[in-house]
Amino acid sequence: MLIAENINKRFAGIAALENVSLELHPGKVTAIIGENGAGKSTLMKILSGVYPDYEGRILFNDKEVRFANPKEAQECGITIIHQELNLIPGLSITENVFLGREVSNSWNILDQQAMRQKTQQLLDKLKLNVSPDTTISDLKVGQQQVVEIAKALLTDSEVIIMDEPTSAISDHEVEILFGIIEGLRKENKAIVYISHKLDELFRIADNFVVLRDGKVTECGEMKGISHDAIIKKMVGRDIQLREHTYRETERQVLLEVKGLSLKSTDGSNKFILDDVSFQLYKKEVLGIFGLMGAGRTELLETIMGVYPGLSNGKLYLEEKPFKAKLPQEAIRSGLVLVPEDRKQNGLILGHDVKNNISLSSLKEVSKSGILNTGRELQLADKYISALKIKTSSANQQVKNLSGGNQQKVVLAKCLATKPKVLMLDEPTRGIDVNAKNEIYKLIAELSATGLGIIVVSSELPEILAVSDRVLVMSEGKITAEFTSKEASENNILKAAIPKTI
Amino acid sequence: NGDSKKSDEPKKIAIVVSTLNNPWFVFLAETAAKKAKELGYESKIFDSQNNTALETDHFENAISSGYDAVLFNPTDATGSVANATKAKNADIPVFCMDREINSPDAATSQILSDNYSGCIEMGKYFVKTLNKKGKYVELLGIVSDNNTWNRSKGFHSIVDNYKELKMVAQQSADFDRNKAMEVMESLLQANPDINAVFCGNDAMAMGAYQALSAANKADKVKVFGFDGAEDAITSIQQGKVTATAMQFPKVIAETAATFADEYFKGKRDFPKKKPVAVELVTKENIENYIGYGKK
Amino acid sequence: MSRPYSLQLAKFQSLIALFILCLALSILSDKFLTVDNGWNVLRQISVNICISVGMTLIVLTSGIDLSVGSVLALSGAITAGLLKSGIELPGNDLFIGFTMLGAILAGLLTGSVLGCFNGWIITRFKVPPFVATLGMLTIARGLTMLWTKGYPISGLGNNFAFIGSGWFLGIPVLVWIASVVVVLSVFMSNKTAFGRYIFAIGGNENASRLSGININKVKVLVYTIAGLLAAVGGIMVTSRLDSAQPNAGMSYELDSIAAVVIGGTSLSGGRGSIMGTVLGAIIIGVLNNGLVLLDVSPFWQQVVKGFVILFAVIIDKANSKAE
Amino acid sequence: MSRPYSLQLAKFQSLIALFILCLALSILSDKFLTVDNGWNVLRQISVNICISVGMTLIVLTSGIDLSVGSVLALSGAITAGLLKSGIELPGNDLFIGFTMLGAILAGLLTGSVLGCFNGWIITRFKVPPFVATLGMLTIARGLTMLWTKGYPISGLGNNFAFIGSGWFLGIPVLVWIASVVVVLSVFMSNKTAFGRYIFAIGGNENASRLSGININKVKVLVYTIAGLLAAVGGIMVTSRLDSAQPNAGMSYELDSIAAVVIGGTSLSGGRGSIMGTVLGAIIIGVLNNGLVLLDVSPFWQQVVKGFVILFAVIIDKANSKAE
Ligand SMILES: Nc1ncnc2c1ncn2[C@@H]1O[C@H](COP(=O)(O)OP(=O)(O)OP(=O)(O)O)[C@@H](O)[C@H]1O
Ligand SMILES: Nc1ncnc2c1ncn2[C@@H]1O[C@H](COP(=O)(O)OP(=O)(O)OP(=O)(O)O)[C@@H](O)[C@H]1O
Ligand SMILES: [Mg+2]
Ligand SMILES: [Mg+2]
Repeated sequence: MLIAENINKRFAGIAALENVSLELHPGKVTAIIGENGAGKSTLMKILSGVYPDYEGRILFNDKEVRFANPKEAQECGITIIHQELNLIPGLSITENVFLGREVSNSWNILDQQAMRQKTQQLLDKLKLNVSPDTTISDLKVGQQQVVEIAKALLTDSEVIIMDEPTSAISDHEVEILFGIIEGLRKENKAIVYISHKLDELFRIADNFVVLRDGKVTECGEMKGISHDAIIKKMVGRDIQLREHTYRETERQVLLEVKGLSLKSTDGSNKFILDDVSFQLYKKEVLGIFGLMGAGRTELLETIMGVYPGLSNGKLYLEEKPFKAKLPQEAIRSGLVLVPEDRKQNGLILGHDVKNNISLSSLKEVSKSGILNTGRELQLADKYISALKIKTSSANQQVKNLSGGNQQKVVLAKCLATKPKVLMLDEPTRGIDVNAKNEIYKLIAELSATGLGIIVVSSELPEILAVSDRVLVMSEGKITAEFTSKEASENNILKAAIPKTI
Repeated sequence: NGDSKKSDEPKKIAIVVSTLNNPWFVFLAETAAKKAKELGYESKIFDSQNNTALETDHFENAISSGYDAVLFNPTDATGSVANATKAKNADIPVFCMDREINSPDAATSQILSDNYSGCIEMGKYFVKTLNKKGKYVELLGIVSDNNTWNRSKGFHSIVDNYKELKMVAQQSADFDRNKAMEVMESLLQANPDINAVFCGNDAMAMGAYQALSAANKADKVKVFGFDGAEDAITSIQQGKVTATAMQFPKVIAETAATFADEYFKGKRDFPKKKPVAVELVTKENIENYIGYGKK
Repeated sequence: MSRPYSLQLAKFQSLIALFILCLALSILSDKFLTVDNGWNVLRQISVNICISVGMTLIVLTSGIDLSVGSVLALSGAITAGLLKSGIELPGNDLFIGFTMLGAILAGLLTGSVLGCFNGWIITRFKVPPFVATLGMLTIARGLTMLWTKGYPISGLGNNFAFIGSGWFLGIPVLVWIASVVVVLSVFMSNKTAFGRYIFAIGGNENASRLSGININKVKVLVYTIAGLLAAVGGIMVTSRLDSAQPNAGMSYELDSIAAVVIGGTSLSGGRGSIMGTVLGAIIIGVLNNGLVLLDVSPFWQQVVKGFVILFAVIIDKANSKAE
Repeated sequence: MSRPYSLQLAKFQSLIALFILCLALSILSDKFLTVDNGWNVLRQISVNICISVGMTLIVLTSGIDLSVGSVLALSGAITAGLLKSGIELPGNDLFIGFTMLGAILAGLLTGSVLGCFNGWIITRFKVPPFVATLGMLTIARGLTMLWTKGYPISGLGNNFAFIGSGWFLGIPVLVWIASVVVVLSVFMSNKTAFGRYIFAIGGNENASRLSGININKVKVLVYTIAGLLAAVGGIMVTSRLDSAQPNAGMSYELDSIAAVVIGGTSLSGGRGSIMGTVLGAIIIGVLNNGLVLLDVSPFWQQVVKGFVILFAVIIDKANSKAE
């Protein structure tokens, strides 16, 4: 159906794609696999008309095509869900879904009713239970991703490209999406599916293409190939996936949370957090699992002092009461948060790696306010090598790094504050297996040095892989606690599903 | 019943002035207000900020809130006619101060300081002091202000008759002291050998003088201003500025207020135009003058 | 129903500020709450409303237009000049006279062309809107001076003056014009795809591009509309004064941006509404009118005005938090 | 070495625009490239440089300050007033005289307090900087009028005039002051934690907050510094004219924002440099000077100036693409 031949694409000197060829067939799901920065998104952007300047040719239904812009590709029948969320925060769901292809009557007046109905249908199909009039900025990241999917399903495209559609949604939504992909496959659509979650690929894909450093290293049928073989092709060598080993921690309380509650920011009397109490021990990795919207992000943010006016409850750090009114007070006391959305809350994308790493600990590298650039560089280099951050130099701008390395920069920034408690919110979102593995290793190493670590994740395997103890949250409450010995996918999920539906 | 109510309250006089961003007009407005108060009236100053549209707003507001007379310093000779007419139609007398409006009957009386003929006097004195020959530069006021051009035209109507008086540059400094200093600094680079500078107001004259004195040319270049502001009078005394043209804001404002008083008392036959002569102030007659008026 | 609720509410917050302001003024002055004064305020703000509507559209795309005041002046001057004396073609003795309609159209065309030029510079050369329109601010003012030679153009006839001072069906013509502009642009911004694109571009330009919106076309069009509306304002001012002033519209950009921001439109684009801007313009108009009615000295007026603007926005913010 | 390379280059692009401008001017006028004229230009831009440095810091945090001109006027007037006549305390006959140093410090304090007030309103009430400083623009101008009663305060004595017209080590005192301001603030922005925070906040405010930067404190400080620098400018202007003008500094905000933007600092914050702004101010200063040297008619001057500003930025953009 769609054939790409010998595609080359360069960005300011670096080759992002070299002689890449690819075939998509109707009724088949093709998985594109590769490390962060392998060139997956770049290839997809070429297919969907975002980058009109490339070498090579694309045949669509046996005709050569060259799209000048995304609109042409769309009109031709190629739809893409981009990796980055591409929604307009101030517009409603309906307005976003129909953006650029509004339905108007003969007077050029928008037919709001028709668009709203169609959107409602799509949302129903995707089981997203919100009004089509909801503003995007009022949605959680995961819900936004569902809207992106709805947007892609609006038109009857022959080729549908999904670039990491599941990076922000939980298993429940993934199931719904897979149901829909199943349906599309039956309608003989060609589907491209990109994900770092290999399990998903094994479930849904028919064919695969592996990219490494902009080149195709292998392609073929998904059937009959093993997990490890794929990883090897991606990375170019064997990697040792970390196995979880149960550790008995000495139960010395590091952080204690008592009766923490948080009022909703929208002024209503709803509670996002409701009487949350738990303890974190020294050297422990505490996993917190929950479905989308369970309140885990807010829990970590409240502890960090992001919502001083809305929260209630008591915190003790090493048995001393403590209350942070601002993140900087929390950081000074030894707490630090790696936020969920690194681009929004973690990094200053336009600044270089060094500036980002040292941002929270400039006091360390300055004397009476004046920076010691040498010491700052030392600090940055120390963490670049300790965390194996792949960057051309400490002066590289962070926005040019791959997702995994960006995540490591955030981690480096947090570690540079020499924290006692490290809180990680979805630390591996959008990160390839290899980088993920390295981050798991880091978590283990750090906890061994005496840190208490809280890991929030929506991925059950991840929680099971890293935690010594697991808390389960649902609707702002802690509903269960397991040691890693007791924990299993079954009992965790049971505790995570809200009772009130 | 409007009249019965008005009879026991003091009459109210609106003083609408083109701008308060220039001390000359501040003086005009404040003198008018002071005189009105002396005569037993309430008064309020409206600042049109050199904006004829804002002036229209002021007239509308003044009319609807029951003012009994307007002492008016218009922003524009023609643009302000509509405003004065509006007041006239509401039976409110308008007395123009300083600047004219081009209408025979919109204003009850106009007490005018004639910029054009003032500058003719200035031009004559200019020609005399320079002995009919030499190079000079001119600093214009705000180029969109018609007083800028009245002054410039009056001046040139005399000076341009002398072929050996050569204007080597004509630049605008927006009636502003700082801008005048900067422009003059630059002009001195291009024309180091000038003999005089004619400025559209005294603030610019002061700025020009400062640029000259910083360049050690104060004794070679004669500075001419216009207005009769305090700084300029002092400078003439000190021999820094050669001449300025005294307009008499105090006389103008007090006459206007007195006319309003007489109007309220029943007088109707006012002179349509009452010119207040502009007088040349030079080293010779400086002892008769203080800032904005006669001693 | 198409704007998000939060934006619908934003209007009511400015409404509270306006209400408090009106209440205070009507207690302080018995002249404030009269029919006559109401018409005064409406007539006085009608020009600012026209300009500010265009400014709102631009700000929604996360741009800004500093040139509105000069464009207003030039368009008004062109209309007045053509109306009064037509064009004499140099060289031969050809003379082209203009009817009122022709002169007005020429003025409107001037504004649109200048606006279009702004949009072209911004999209073609990626010049930040602030700089591009700052350049135009100076250029259009200079052209106005050249066209008028620094003198006002007056005496434009009763027909033309009707626009500025006439009444139609018991409502001033100026208010009619402003109302039509507001209704049309509210309609456009809420009910057409083009309006949707304006919000989208301001909200996330990159995402809009990926959605297939022709960003440059929309932007050029928006700046053209703003230029056109500035020209409408210019013709209104000129007719109201029966005279085109070379310095008309000076610092109108600040007034109109103030109306936009007080009306709740974010300067970073994507969020706001035309009705909010109208409210913002009314707040500023009422404030100017009220300060004049009260016996506040002109110097104190500025101080009070500054504080009231601050309070209006603070009240706005306080309410939006409570909601 | 701490700014990214692209920003370092950004400076050189403005340099090209400046170079072309100077080349053109020195061909057109043999008076342009002289030592005297060089000092003229430097003296003339020194005030704008002081203000624009403060503006750069604010713009880097993605704010804006419209009040610089009025703050400059008020600070200058306070210094002049105190120097000339001290303060008479009402009620009894107490009179406080001021030394020159005291008067200058009072002026600087005035500017800092007003700037701090800006920062407070912006951070405490989340008022957009545009509106907060628009309010201050009006308030400070009103206060200046009240303090001066609308009249200039002149005759401040030779000691004070030395600041504006004196020379020290062969360089005008004004230029010394501007240089010290530039050197200190370049140092501060590149070599101190505070400077780093300014860039960080403009780059990503959320991330900066979570990284433990006290956003509000940094912002208040930045606005205070900008106020202080506006006061420095005010004292420079006052001393240069030997007179505090009530309408000093009008529309300086546009000049200084223009310098900032021409200098390559992005209005959305996080990117830019003080040296770029200095270049921007020089471009504007050279342009003003050159147009007068060439005796371009005031009407055409505005048109030419507008086009040159556009070209300067377009050249800048074209070069930054080529790199
Ligand atoms: N706009 C750009 N300018 C310069 N380099 C770019 C640009 N976009 C991508 N690159 C580079 O091209 C390479 C391929 O990037 P791409 O986004 O396609 O990777 P990816 O395989 O999608 O990775 P991920 O799994 O992290 O999404 C990377 O080295 C990246 O740094
Ligand atoms: N800005 C907001 N306004 C109103 N409600 C909000 C807002 N942000 C979050 N919520 C609500 O707070 C609750 C908890 O959200 P939170 O982001 O903490 O969930 P989470 O468990 O971290 O989920 P995710 O996996 O998406 O990160 C949800 O019910 C959500 O709808
Ligand atoms: Mg990608
Ligand atoms: Mg979360």
